[in-house]
Amino acid sequence: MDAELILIQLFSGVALGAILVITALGLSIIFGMLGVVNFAHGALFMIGAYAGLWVASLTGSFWWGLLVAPIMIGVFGMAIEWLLVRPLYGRSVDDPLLLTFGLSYVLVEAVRIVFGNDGIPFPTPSQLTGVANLGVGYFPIYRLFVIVVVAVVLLLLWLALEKTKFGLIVRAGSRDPTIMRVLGVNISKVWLLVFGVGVGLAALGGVLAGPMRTVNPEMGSLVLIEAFVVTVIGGLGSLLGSVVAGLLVGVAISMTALFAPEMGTIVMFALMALVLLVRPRGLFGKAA
Amino acid sequence: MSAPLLAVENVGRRFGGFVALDGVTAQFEPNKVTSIIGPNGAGKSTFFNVLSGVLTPSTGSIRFKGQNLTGTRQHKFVHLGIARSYQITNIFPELSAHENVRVAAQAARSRYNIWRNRSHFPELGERADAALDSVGLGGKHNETAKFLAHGQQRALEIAIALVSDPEVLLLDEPTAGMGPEETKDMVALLEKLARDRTILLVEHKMKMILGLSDRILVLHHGRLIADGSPRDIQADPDVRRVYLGQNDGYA
Amino acid sequence: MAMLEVQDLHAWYGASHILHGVSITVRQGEVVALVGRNGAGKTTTIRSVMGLMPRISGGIRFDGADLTALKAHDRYRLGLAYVPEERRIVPGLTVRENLQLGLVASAAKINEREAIDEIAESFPRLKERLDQEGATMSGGEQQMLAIARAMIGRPKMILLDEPSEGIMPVLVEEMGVLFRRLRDQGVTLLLVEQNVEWALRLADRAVIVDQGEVVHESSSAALLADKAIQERYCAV
Amino acid sequence: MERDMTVKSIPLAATSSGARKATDLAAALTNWRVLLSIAALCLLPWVLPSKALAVNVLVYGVLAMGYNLLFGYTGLLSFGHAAFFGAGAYVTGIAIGQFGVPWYGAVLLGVIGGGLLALAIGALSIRTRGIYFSMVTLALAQLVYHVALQASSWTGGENGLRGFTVAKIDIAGFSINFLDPVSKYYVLMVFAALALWFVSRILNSPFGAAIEAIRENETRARTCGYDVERTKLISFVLSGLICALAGTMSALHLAFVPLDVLHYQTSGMIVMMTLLGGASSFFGPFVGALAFLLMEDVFSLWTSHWQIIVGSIFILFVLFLPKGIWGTFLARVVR
Amino acid sequence: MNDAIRNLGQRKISRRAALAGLGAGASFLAMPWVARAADDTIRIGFPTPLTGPYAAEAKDQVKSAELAIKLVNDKGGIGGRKVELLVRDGKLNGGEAATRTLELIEKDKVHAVVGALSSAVQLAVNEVTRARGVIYISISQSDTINEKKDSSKYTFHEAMNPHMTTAAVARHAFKKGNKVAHLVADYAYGHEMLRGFKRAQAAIGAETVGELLHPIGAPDYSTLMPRLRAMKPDILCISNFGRDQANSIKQAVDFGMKQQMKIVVPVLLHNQRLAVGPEVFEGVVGGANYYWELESKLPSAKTFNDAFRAANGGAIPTDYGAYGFTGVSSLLLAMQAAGGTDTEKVVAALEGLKYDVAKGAQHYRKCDHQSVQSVLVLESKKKADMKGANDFFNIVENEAPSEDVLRSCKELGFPA
Repeated sequence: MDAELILIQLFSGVALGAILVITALGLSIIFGMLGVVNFAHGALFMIGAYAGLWVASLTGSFWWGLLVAPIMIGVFGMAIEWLLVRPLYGRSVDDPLLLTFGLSYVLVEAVRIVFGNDGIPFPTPSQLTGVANLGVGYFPIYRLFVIVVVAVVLLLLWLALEKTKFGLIVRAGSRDPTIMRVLGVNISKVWLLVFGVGVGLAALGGVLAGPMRTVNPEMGSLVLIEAFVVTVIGGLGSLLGSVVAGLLVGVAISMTALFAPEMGTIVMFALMALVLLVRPRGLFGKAA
Repeated sequence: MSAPLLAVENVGRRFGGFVALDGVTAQFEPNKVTSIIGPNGAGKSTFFNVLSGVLTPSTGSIRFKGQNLTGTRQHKFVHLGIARSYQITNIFPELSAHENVRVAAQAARSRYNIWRNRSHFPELGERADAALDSVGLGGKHNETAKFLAHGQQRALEIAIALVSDPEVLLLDEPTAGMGPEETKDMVALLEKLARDRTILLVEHKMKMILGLSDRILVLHHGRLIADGSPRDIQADPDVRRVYLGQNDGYA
Repeated sequence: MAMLEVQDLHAWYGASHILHGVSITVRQGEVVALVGRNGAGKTTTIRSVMGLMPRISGGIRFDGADLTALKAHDRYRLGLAYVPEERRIVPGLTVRENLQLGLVASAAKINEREAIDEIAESFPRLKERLDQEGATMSGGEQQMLAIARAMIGRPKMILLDEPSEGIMPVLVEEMGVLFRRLRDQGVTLLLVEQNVEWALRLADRAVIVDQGEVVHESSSAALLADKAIQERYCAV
Repeated sequence: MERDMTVKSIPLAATSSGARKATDLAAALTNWRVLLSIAALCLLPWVLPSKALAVNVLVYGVLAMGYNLLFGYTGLLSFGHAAFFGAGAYVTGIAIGQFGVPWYGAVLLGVIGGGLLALAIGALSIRTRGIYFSMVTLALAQLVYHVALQASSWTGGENGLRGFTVAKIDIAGFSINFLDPVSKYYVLMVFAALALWFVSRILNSPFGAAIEAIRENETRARTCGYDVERTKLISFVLSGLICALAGTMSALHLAFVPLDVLHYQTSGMIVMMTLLGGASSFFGPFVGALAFLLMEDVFSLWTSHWQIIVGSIFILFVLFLPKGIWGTFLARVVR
Repeated sequence: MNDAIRNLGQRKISRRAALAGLGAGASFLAMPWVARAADDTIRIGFPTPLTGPYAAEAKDQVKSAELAIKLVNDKGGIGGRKVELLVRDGKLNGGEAATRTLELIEKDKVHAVVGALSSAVQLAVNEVTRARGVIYISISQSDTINEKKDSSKYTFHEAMNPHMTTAAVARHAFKKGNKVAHLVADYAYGHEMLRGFKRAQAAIGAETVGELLHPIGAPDYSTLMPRLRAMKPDILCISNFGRDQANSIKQAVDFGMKQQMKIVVPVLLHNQRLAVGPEVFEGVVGGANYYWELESKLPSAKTFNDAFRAANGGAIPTDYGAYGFTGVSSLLLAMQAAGGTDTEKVVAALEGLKYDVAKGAQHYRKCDHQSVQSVLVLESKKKADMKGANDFFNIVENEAPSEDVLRSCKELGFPA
């Protein structure tokens, strides 16, 4: 095994991690602010991919799909919060989880009805096809693009959270919703928007994944589990945790691929069990 | 003066950088009522939580009948003979009053028994009945707890603590949220209990405290600033300062 | 003119009936001290006014508007600010950010930078620490920050829950000066206090609450002089 | 967001208010619950469209009942109970097919196997709280799924475990044809009856009171002197044992263990059944299993998109009938 | 954006038409609630995964199975008895399929069972039918079911198995001295395909330069690509199925593998090619049991296609769909030969049956009841070469049926 292979493998791990980060981020944001575990996250990821495809087919451009679909599905997410999740605030913390679990059934089946059971081709946009030579090996240009998009999204998210008024409200509101209320902030509206952003991120993950994977109604089910594992490792509700854990899992899987690639999925779960043993709240989780 | 039943020695508790309880030392003798007073944030709740094992003290030790309790897990306190009630009503809302108390009674024994029927332990039911009767809930045994009136819920709260037949009873604002009539009933109950039990009481209703207490401890900013009979406490200049607010060199 | 009118206010926590018909009127520009022992219902009264109690009955009017149907955030936008007992400086946020929170939803058009500069002049202790994490400061500094945060949106009235609690005397005095200045600017203050003497020296009028009811109302000077009433409702 | 205690009620607790007759009915339902259940189960194969469906009601009823011990009575939302169901099924199948263990021994081993797995997963997950607990149980159960997939020489992997058909069951000199659907149903009903009796026993025992107390108010239960963590773990293991029994029943019934028994979708189905029927009620899980399986049966005849109907109904239950079918019946009709 | 995307709207419409076509199936589905009068109808159970990822294939199977029934009924049935197909949703779950099969046998008293799409479901159904002595024609690809351990007197295997397809594909695609890398799904079916390839490889003299296993159902293969590339193979053999196949081929293409090596799969799937598009699949070689284009050379294929088109609004039968037709047809032919539904007689008739219903001559081998049949080797077309919406593949080889391409009876554990 040469050093070059290990290097490219490390890079593959980071790239895979970037995809895991984008799938986990929306879940983590919603939990951090609302305390809701969105079990429909995977289904919304899938719907995002379909929406991206649909918009792309209407406009003839992948870029519109990438831009519009997350917003569209984000708005749809706000409708979900308003209609279904909001009535459950103040009830058992289990209830939103159960509700979104039921919702995932409905969403997946609805897509099957509208788009059929087969997958649908989601071609890589022509500007991003082909491979690039990284010096240590070849890597698809589209995946490099995904890494860039994830990095940009993380940067924008960071800027939005740290540098804007709304970000300030979100940061403060996730720690102390009551004080926000007495300072004039309608926290319900904030929750609505945050839910929309979280769902929009899931959809963005779906659109980005579309050209890498096949687009089909079941594409979200494993994503949900991956997102869970990443957020549990990172610490529920910690955005930094999601980022670090996503990269960690990606690298762990790619390093495993050097020795026993068939263990890729197990490694992810084993890593989680290990973290739980050592730090039950996850790497960046706050004590209760 | 009899030997202390419960003694705390230099007990302190900090949360991060905040010192909630700062080196409190006190002894409690059997069958006496001791009230703990002090303004908001004085450390009364922390003191109670330390005494009932909810919190482990950061410094100092707690001794009960000569045994060091520091670090003992919370659920063991009641087995040893220290029971408590809560300021905010803390009962089992969906269970009947009787079940509330009986489930507390069985905590001392047969906790993990899955083979016997609950009815095989009639003495638990009897003790529960007795505890309910003693707090004046005689006619309410089968009432679902959440449907009881507030005062009755407070009484149930005490019955739950009482049923383990503790030597030390820690009562956190037993009359919180009560009207004058209910308060009167509660005071009568406490007077009855005080005959053969060591009671530690956190309360705000001054008349009641002065009437009931053998002794009063005053906490302020986590420190014990006064310890004495009600009369001594009323006259204590430090206490007056805390309550009426003449300024001094406090930090 | 009455800035705040509370009429026959009852409040409950679950089954626990805390307030039994409290009525208080605060006139515009007035400083009123709400005193009484621990657990008397002072905090519950101002929490009710701010819209933070799960269940109340009775009437609350503020500056001519009926508050009873309004949520807490709408009350703030009408010009009613609140400094909670626990101060609630948001952890992880700097002093500046905590101050900004007071402006994010304020109805008044206020230039953020100017407002913060202005506040920093009034609170020299905060000025030095604008970029420090708020929750790491001392209790007194946090209290100052909580008050500054409530002031920055230029409210018509501020409800203060035990501002002197746990604070060095020198700071308590500073705070007194500040409150007087606020009153001079026409801001109405309702002050819940356990430090009776300090509160009475500061306030125009005093209301004593005991066991969920108003038991005494007078000018603060009169109450300051009436040791018997003080003993009865405030002392041990 | 505070955990609201009113969501999960104990509908069987007697009240002094309400009509006397209704109270008598509630008391009778409680006192005779095991016999009533068995009587209902005796009739089941003759009212359902098929015997195989009736057996499934037994299997999933026991499964949901075991789950309910943890979810309904102890107040812990596990999303990983497929692991114990699957463990029971796999151990039974492996014991019969690969070691020639007689069926009763295999059932015993299956239950013990499921219990040991529950002990391991419980010990890891019980330290976490609330939603964390749900996610951790889910993820650990998925780990079990993937281990079973990899260990194909034992489990048959993705192909499923087979080769352990039990054709007849010999008891006390009698030989019962296990391929006959009616005989099979009543043999498996004996298991279900044992499980019903066992759960009723637990609920009636002091331990049953303890777990309800923990569900109602964990803080107070601890103050009363309960070792909450230990009690939860015992409850977790007992729940796992019963779910493992359901697994062994399923293995005997189908003579096949599909890998899908371990998938999180199975865990989700258990949760749905329990909630539909009514968590924290004795009859609820069986009612839920029956309702769910019938629904699946009926709707999947109408349309291959039956999941959209089942999912919508589940959403409506969470929103408007959190007590489930039986719990609502008790609250509205019996009281 | 390519045609597939622009065609989205049209696809929807055709799908609705397809669903309408399923109406007939749905009417059968409503039957279990009706008390079944004792009649002399011949009932054939058909468990298939109508829900789940392979629902499209399953619906194709139902359509073509119904066609087989209809053709026989149009001719007056079997010995005057009508034939009825009882479709049940197995949900791609062995437990569900086994339950549905139990219901079919115990309640609906079916005379035989045909169906199952995945290996696991097939084995579950087989477990139920063989214990109860019910005829089962399995139509899912697997080597396992040929082996003695899972075999049954009553079970017949109409679908090809990995051993046959890999051998045919390898004979066409591998040359002596080729370097072959394998990417294999880590489960029985994947291992079976790998075994088949390696065996054929040894005979041809191609060298294995590496094998990588991947977890079944993995959505991402990027971490495996650098190692596969480093092996510098001439041929990349991808031994997996369905979504895994689509994902792994797509990602191999993304990583530029196709420029350096040929991609070969054991089975080319119509629906995956549809789902991923022509660009990705271009030049990929794989085996198949059926491809509609056979009609240009084979009269039975033409007859089948025409009947299918007529019944389904012009749609063509797909590879897995065709199994529904060939499987049910072989059973019906045997029943005709046996003069009814007597199990032993039908089994004997199946064992002696020679049939050509859609894909050339076929017969069931005696020992393992494997259908001996021709194997197609297909190559996916360039988009520019496609003559119609369904013109996916070139038939590059049509291996004649021969028992020699199967594992020997002895090898499978049967007495010689």
